[in-house]
Amino acid sequence: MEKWHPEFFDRYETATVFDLLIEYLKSGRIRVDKSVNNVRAAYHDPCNYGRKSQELFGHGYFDEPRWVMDQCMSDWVDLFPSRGNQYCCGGGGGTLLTPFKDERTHYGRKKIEQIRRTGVGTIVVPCHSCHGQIKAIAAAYDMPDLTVKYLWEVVADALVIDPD
Amino acid sequence: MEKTKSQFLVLGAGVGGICSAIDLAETGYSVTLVEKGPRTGGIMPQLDHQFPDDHCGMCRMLPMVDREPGAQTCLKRGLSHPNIRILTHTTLTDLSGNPGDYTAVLTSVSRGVDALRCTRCMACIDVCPVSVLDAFNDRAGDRNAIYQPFFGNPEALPTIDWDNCTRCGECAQACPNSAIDLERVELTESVAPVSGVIVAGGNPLYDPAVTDLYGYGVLPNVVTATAFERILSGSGPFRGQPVRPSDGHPIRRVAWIQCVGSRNVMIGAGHCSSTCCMFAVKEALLAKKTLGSDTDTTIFYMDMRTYGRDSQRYRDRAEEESGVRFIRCRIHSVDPADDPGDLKLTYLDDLGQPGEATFDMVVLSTGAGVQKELPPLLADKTDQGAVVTIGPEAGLQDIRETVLRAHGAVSSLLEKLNMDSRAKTIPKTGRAGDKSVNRFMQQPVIQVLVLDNGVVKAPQVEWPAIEGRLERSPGNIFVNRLSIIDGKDLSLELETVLKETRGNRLLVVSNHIAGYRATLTKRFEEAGFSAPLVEWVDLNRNDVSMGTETIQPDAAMKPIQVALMRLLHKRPSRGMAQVVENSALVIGAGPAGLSAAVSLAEQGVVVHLVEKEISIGGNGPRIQDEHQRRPIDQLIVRAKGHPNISIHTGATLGALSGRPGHFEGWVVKENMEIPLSFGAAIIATGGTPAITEAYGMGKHPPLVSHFDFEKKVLDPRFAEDTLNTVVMIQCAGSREEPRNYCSRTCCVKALDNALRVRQLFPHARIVIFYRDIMTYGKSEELYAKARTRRIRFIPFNKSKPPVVRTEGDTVVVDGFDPVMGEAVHLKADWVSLAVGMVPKPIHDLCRLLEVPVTPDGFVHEADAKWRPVDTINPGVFVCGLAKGPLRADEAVAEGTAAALRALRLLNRTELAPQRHSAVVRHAICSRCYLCVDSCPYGARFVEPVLGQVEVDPVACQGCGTCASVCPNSATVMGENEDFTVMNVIEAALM
Amino acid sequence: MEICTPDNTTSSILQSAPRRPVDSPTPLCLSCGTCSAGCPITGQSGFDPRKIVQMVLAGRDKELVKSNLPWLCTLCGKCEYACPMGINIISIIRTARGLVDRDKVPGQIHKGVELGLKTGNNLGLPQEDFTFIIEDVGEELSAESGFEDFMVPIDKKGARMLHTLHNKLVNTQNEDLVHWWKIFHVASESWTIPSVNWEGVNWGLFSGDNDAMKTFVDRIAHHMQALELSCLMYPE
Amino acid sequence: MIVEFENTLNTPDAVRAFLKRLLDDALADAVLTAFASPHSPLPMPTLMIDSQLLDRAVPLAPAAPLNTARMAARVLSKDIGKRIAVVLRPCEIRALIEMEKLSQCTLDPAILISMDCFGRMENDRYLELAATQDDPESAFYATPDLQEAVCPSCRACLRFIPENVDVTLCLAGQSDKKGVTLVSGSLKGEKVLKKLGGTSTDLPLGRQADIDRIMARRQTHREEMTTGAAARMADMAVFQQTIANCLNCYNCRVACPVCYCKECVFVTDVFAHRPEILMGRAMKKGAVKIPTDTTMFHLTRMAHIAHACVGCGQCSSVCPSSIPVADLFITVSEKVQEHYGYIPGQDPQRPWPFLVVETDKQVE
Amino acid sequence: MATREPKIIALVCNWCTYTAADLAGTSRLIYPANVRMVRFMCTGMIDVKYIIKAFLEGADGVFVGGCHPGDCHYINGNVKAERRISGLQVLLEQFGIDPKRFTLKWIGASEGPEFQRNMQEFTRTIAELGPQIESDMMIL
Repeated sequence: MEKWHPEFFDRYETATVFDLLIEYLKSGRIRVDKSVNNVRAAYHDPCNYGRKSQELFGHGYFDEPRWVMDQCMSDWVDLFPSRGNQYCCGGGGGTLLTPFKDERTHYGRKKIEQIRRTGVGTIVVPCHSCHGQIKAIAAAYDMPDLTVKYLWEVVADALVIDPD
Repeated sequence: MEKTKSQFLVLGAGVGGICSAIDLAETGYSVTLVEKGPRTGGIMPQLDHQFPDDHCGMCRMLPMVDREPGAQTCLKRGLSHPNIRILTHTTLTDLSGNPGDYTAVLTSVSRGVDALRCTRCMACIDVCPVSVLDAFNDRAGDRNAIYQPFFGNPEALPTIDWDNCTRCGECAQACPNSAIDLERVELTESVAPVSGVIVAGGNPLYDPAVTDLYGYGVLPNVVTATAFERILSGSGPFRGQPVRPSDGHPIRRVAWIQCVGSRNVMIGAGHCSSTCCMFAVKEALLAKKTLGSDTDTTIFYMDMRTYGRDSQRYRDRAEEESGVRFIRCRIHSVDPADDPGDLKLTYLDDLGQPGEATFDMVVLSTGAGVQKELPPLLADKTDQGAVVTIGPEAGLQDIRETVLRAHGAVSSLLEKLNMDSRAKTIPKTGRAGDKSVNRFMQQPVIQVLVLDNGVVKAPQVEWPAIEGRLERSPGNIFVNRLSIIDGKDLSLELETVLKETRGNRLLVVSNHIAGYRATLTKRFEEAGFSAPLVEWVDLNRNDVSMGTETIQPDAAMKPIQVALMRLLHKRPSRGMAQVVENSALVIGAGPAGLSAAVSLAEQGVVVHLVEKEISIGGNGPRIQDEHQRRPIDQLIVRAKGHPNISIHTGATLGALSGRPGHFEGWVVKENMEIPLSFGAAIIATGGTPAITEAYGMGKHPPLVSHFDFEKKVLDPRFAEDTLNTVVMIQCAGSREEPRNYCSRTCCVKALDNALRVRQLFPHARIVIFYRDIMTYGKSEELYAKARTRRIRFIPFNKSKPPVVRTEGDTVVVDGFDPVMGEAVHLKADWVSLAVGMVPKPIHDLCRLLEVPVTPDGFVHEADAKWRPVDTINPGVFVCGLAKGPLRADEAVAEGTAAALRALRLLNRTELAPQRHSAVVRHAICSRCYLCVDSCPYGARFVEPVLGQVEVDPVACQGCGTCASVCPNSATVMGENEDFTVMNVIEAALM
Repeated sequence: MEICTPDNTTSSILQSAPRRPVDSPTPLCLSCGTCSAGCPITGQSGFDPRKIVQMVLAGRDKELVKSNLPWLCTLCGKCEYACPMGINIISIIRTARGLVDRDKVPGQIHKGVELGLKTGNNLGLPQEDFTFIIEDVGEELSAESGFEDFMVPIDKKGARMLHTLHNKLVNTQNEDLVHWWKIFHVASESWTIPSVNWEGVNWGLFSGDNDAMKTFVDRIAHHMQALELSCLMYPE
Repeated sequence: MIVEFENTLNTPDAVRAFLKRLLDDALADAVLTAFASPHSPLPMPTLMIDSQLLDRAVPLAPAAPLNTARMAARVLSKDIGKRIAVVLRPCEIRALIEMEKLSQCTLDPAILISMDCFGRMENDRYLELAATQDDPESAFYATPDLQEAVCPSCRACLRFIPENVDVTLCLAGQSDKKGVTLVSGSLKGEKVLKKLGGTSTDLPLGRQADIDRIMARRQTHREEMTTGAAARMADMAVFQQTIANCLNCYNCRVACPVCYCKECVFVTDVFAHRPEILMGRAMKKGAVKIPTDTTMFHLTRMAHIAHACVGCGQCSSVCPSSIPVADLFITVSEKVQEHYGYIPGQDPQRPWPFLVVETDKQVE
Repeated sequence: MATREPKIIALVCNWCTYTAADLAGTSRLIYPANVRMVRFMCTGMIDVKYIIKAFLEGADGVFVGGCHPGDCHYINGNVKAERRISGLQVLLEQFGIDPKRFTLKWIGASEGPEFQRNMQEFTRTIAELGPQIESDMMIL
C-alpha cells in the first residue's frame, strides 16, 4: 500500500483489527463481560501482525491483542516463546494453499507442543490462516478438544448487550 | 618534580587495574587504586577456575618475594600492598594539570558502616528485608541491600547498596554498636601530584536480557556463563552442591550457546569476544568434574576459537578424553521441553542434518557488551601520553592478554614520562628498618598489647585471667592493657607504651581488631616495630570465637600461645644483599626483542641485544603489509641509534653463570668471545614458518605455503597470468599432533591473500577450506569482509580433511561442503597451505638460562595466565614467538610487557635476601642434594668446589619443599624453622 | 552495486530481493546455521534456509526456483528474527517464488490469484451468490436478541469503514462472519462490505506475484474512493 | 660369566687369592675388605693396597662391628681415578646403592664384590669363636650350628644373596668347601673374571637347594621377629615401654648405614630446647624427662629412612640398653617399603620414593 | 580422661585451605571448636616431624589441608606432601595410630563449605575413634 498508493494514507484513515477493538473498548462503545469467557486460553501471535509487522513497519502488534485479551478473558496465558520469537502456526505464507500438507503438519508440531505445555483448551488467534492451520494440526495431533477462536470472536462472545 | 614521590592513579581494580598497580608499586612508585564498585578484583573473585590448569591462580600475580603470611594471600579477598592505596566506592571527578604533575579529585561514597565500630557480626545483613539479585552471582542468587562485598575476608566491612536500600532502618536497629549510618555521604579529596593515570575500566559483558531469543530472565535454567560458574562454585548460591535453579533437580545435561552478543551485526557487535570459546570448554570440563563425568556437556559453536598456544590441546582433551560434545551450529533460540524445567535446542549437525536435544541447563556464552566511552575528562588527556588505557580498543580480553596489556600500559607510561627508573622508593614490605634490625638482634622480650575493645558483640574476655597467665609464662613478657572504642583513647596511651616498652617484639591481643589493623601497623612501624616483629591475635575471628559471646581464658590462650611461640622465634633475614646490575641481555632482535630492548633502553637500562642472524628485525622486514611493518621498521631505527643499546649480530650466547640481578656470560661472535654482565635476560628468539609435508606439500609446484603465496600475489607479474581457481587449506600440519596448536596468524593471512586475489581477479574462484576461522577480536571484521567478496568458505573436521590430488598436470582438491550437502572438486591453479609457525630451536639456550621448554619447543612461561612473560627463573623473561604463536603487533606489545617485568628487577639497586627464603647450614649439610632436586624453582645449585648447596635468594620463593625433604634441618626456612613450627604445634595443642 | 556470488555467477534473486529495513550489510552469511536451527521445517523434504541463502549467494537461482523449497516456507520470518547478519531470507524466498513459471506454482495459490484478478475474490464466487450468503447470515444474526435491527450494510456509500472478507468465511465458515458484525452493531459503527472485489486476502504476497498484489491493492483504493469511505479496516 | 676359582684351596683362602689377584694383576688399585689386625681378631674394614697384607684379610669372617657400607662410602665419596674393589655383605651393598642415590658416594670406580651371606655374629660371640678356633672363617662356614648363632636380624634376613654387584662369591651349595665360584653380575665384573683367565662353568650344583633351605629357616625366624616386634609397638603406650631405657645416645643412628646425615637433627639446635621451652613443657605436664624427645627420635628416624632400611641389624647390635631397634625397624620398614613399592638396593636408578611426583599432577 | 573433647590440629596451606577456612568463617559456616589451625606457606613444607610432634603432643587427629593438585602456589609442593604423608600414615599405623586420624585433603580457596564439611566429618571420625592414648610422659 505504501509502495503503490503513497497518497492513500493522507486521504484515509486506516485501522487494524486491534486498533478497532481497542478503540471500541476504550471509548466505551462496546462493553465486555470477561466472566463469560471463563475457560483458560492462550494467545498466539500471527507472524504477520507480530514479527513481520515489527520488521516491516517498526511496530509489532504484541501488546494490543494482549490488552484486548485482558479485557475479555478471565484467565489466559502466553505461549512460550511468544511475541517476536513466536512460532508460526505453520500455515502462513500461503502454504495452506499448497499441496505440501505433510510438511505443514510437521511444521505445526511446534505449535502443538507449545499449546500442550500451557495445558489450555482454547487458543485465541487474530488470523484466518492461523485459525485454519491450528484447527488442522489439532486434528492431526490428536487434540480434537482444542478450541480455536478468533480474537474478535472472544470479544463478540463477551459483548454486553444492553436490553434496549 | 620530586621523583621519589611519584605517584600514579590506577582507575579500575579489575585484573588489569590490580596488575598495573602491582607493577607500578613493585617498580617503586606509590599507587592509588580507584574502584567505583564495592570491591577489587573485577570478575575474578567470581571465577574459581581458569584455563588451562582449571584453577584460579590469581595469587600468582602477587610479587613472588617479600611475603608475610596473611598479609598477601588470596587476591579474591582483596589486595594489600604497602605502596598501594585502595579506594573503593570512588570515582575520579576531576583531573587537572600537566603530564607528570596532575591534580586528581576523587569522590568517594560512604559505605554506610563505620569500619571501627563494626564487629563484622553481620546482624545487619540478617535483618535486611531487601532482596536483590546478586550481581556477584550474576543473578543466579540473591543478596541483601546491606552485604559483604569481599569474598571470604573476615575483616571486610559490610556495605550498603545505596541503590537498593529502602532506608527502612532495620539494620541500624539491629547493629549493637550503632555502626550504621543510613545517610549516603560523598567525600571528596584531591590527590597531587599525580604523575600519570592508567585507565583499566574493564569491559562490560553483553546482557542477554535484551533479547527474547534465549528466554534469559524467563526460563530460570538459562543462565550466563558467569552465573553457571557461580552455580558450580563452593562460594556460590548452592555452596558447591549445584542443582538446577528452577526445581532443584540434579544437573545432568548442559548446553553452551556460543557467540551470545558477539559476531552479530544486528546488535552492532561485529566483533568476536575472543574469550568465550575457551571459557565454555573450561566450564564444560568443570561441569564434568563437579557434576560427574557422565554429565552431558555440549557446546554449540560457530568457530571454536582455540587460538592460544595451549588451547587446542585443551579442547581436544575435552572432546576426546572427557567427552565434551562440540556441534558447529549457532543456536536460534531456547525452547522449553515437555518436562517442566527442561530445555530444548534444535540445531544442524556437522553433516547439515537437523537435530534436537534436551538439556537441564543452557549456558549463554555472553561476550563483550558495549564499551563505555572514556569520560572527556580523561579522553582529552590521552594524547599527552600520561593517561594510558589498558586496551579497550581490543575488546574483551582473557586474563593473559589483560595482564600483558597491563604490563605494557605501565611500561609505556613510564617510558613516556621518561622516569629515571632508579630514582624511586623501593618497596619495603617486611623489610626491616634500622630500629627493627636492632630489635631483631636482641633476645626476645615480648610486649603484649591487650586492646580491650568496648564495642558490643565483640567477644567478652576475662582479661585479668589472660594477663595473669601471660605474665606467668616463661620468658620476658610484659603486658599492657588499653581500652579502645572508635579509635578514641588509643593514640596517647599507645604512644607511651610503645615509647617506654622494654619489649622488642609486639603481640597484639584484642577482642575486636578489624578496622584498626592498618592504622596500628603504621604506628608500630613508626615506633620501629616492622610487620615481622608483630603478631596479632584477634579473638573475634570466627575460628577462635566460634561465634560464642564469651571466650574462656583457656580458649583464648590457644591462639595467644601460638603467636607467642612465633614471636619468640622471629629472626632477622640472613645473607648478604646482592647488587643488581642495571643492564639487560635481550636475545633475538625481532619485533618482540627490539621492542623490549628499546623500552628498557628508554628507561635507562643498558641493553645488550644479541641476534643470531646478520641483520636485525627478525621476521619484521618480511612483513608485506606496510601498515603492519612500519612500527617494526621504526623500532629497528630506534634500536640502532640508541645510546643504551649495543647490538651484536651474528652472535649467540655462549655461556652463563650468576643469578638474577647479576649474570655473567659471553657472547660468541665469529669465534670471538665477548664477555658481558647483566641483571636480567629476555628471550625473544622468535620463530619461523613450519615445514610440512601435509597434502603433498613440496611435490606439486602449485602447492605452496601461504607465506610463499603471499609473495607471489604481491609480485606485480602475478596479475598478468590468468587465474581461475585458488584453493586455500587452513591448519596444514597444525592443530593436530604433533604440532597441535593454532599458529594464530594464518587465518588472517589467508583472508588477506584471498582479498588481494579478489582485487586482482574479480572473477576468480576462491575457496578456503577451514576448520575454525580464528579471527578473534576485531579481525572478525576482515572475515566478514571476505565473506562478502565471493570467497567460498568450506568447513572441515580434523578427521575429514580435503584431499589434494593430481589429474595430469593439474592439481585437484576434493572436499565436502556440509552446508550445501555436496561434494566439491576444484581444479586449482594454486593451492595455498596455511603451514603455521614453529619456534626457533632454543633448547640449548634454555638449558643455559635454566628455563623449561614446552613439548612444542616454546619457552615455558612461569604461569600461562598470570605471569605470561615471566619464566620460573626470576631473572629471565620471555616474549614473542619464542613463547607461542602471535602476530607482529602482539609481539611488539609482549616485548614492552617483558621489559616492564625485567624493570621490576632491574629497578632495584640491590636485592636483599628474603626473610622467608631458605638458608643452608653448610656445617651439617650432608650434600645429598635431595633439596636441589626437589626445588620447584631451580633456586638451588651446587657450588662446584666444595659441593656445597647454595640458594639463590631471589629465585627462592620460600615454599619450604627443600626443608621438608632435608632430614636434619640443614636447610631451614626463614622463620618457619623446625623448632619454631614444632613449638607452635605444641602451643596449639596446649 | 553488482552483487557477485562465490561461484562466479550473479544471482538475480539476490539483486532484486528487497533488503531488510534494518541496517544490514551486503549479504554477509557466515553459514552459522541460526536460521536453519530455528526453522521448524528444516530437514523436511530437504528444506534448509541456510542452504537456500547459500544457493542464492552461489548464483544457483535456477536450481532453487525449480525446487519445491520456496513453497515449503511459511514466510514466518523466524529465521530472520535471529539472523545475526540480517540476511533478507524472506525476501529471497518470495523473490524465488515470483520467478517460478506461473503454471508451475503449486496448489491453489496462483489459481486463487487469477480468480481474484478476474472475479474480485479468490474463490471466483459470483456476486449474487456472495450477497445471498452475506444477507442470509445477516438475517440469522438478526434473530438473536439485541441484534433485531441488524442488517448487513453492502456498498453503503459514505460509511466510515470498509470491511473486506476472507474468502474462507464466505465459503465454508459462515458462522465466523458474525463476530465482527456483532461488534460493529453494538459499537454502532458505520461500515460497509463491497459487493464486488470484497476479497480481503492478497495471495499475490504468497505467490511472489507483485503485479497481482498491486491490482488487489488498487481495488481497495478504488472502493474507498467510490464508496466515499473514510477508514480502511485492514483485513484480518 | 661363572668361573670356578682355586678349587684346591679351602674357600676363605680361595677368596683371599682372588682378592690378591685383583691387586697383582692390576685389576684393581685397592681392595676394601675386612681385616683382622695383629691387635684383635675382630675384623675392621680396611683399605688395602699391598697384596701381601691380604693374607690377614678375613672377607668371610662372620663379624661386622661396623656396617662397612658407610666406610666404603668414604673411600668412594668421589672418583679419583682409582679402581677400588670393595667386599661387602649383601645388606651393605644395598646400603651403598642407597648412599649413591643420596650423592654420598660414586660407584663408578668401585668393583662391588659380595657373597652369599650366612650372617654375622655379635662382636662378643665372634671373639669367643676366634678365641677357640684358629680359622674362625672356615669353622663358621663349615658348621651349620654356628650359622644359627648369628645376630637376630641376620637370622631373619631374606636377602642374603647379593644383588647389583659386579662379582658374587658363591658360597651356598659348595659341598666340598673348596675353592670359590665367581659369578659376574655386570660387564665390569665379566671383564674382571675374563682377565682372571678362569674357564666358564656352571653354578654349584647344590646351590639353589641350599638357598631354599636357608630361606625357609629364615622366613620362620622373620615371622617370629616381626610378630614379636609388632607386639612391642602395638600402641603408643607399649612402644613407650619398649623404648623406656633409651638413653638418647643415638648409637643406633650412628651405626645405621642409611642414616646418612652428617649430624643428626636430634643433636642440632632444633632439639636443643631453650630453658623457657623446657619450663613450659614441665608446666604443662607437671614434669619433663631430660633428655627429651626420645619417642620423637625413634619415630622420626623411622619416618626418615624406613623406606631405605636394609635390615643389617647394626642398630640393635650397638644399643647399650638392648632395645631391639632393628626388630622394630625391620617390621615397620617392611610395611613402608611395601606401601611405596620400593625395595632399597634393588634398583640403582630408582629415586627415593617420596621425591617422585606423578607428572600428571603437575602444572602443565 | 576418656571423655575429653578430641584434640584436632589442622595444618593448612596459606593460599588455599586457610583461605577456605576464612571463607567458611565469613560465611558463618561453623565448624567444631576443637580444631586448632596452624598455617604454613605450603603443604610442601610440612615436615614429617611436625605430624609426629602433633601426635606426641596429644593430638587425636591431624588434618593436613592444601591446594588441589595443579593449583599449588609453588607448582607442586602439595603433591610432594601427599607422597610423603602417605608413607607416614603407614608408619604410624604400626604404632596403633589409626590412619583415619591423619588425613590429607585438598580444599581450594573458594571451598568454604568444603572446609566446613571436612572439619565436621573429620571431627566426627575422630570422636568415633575416641581419644588417642595419651601419656603425660609422652615426651619421654
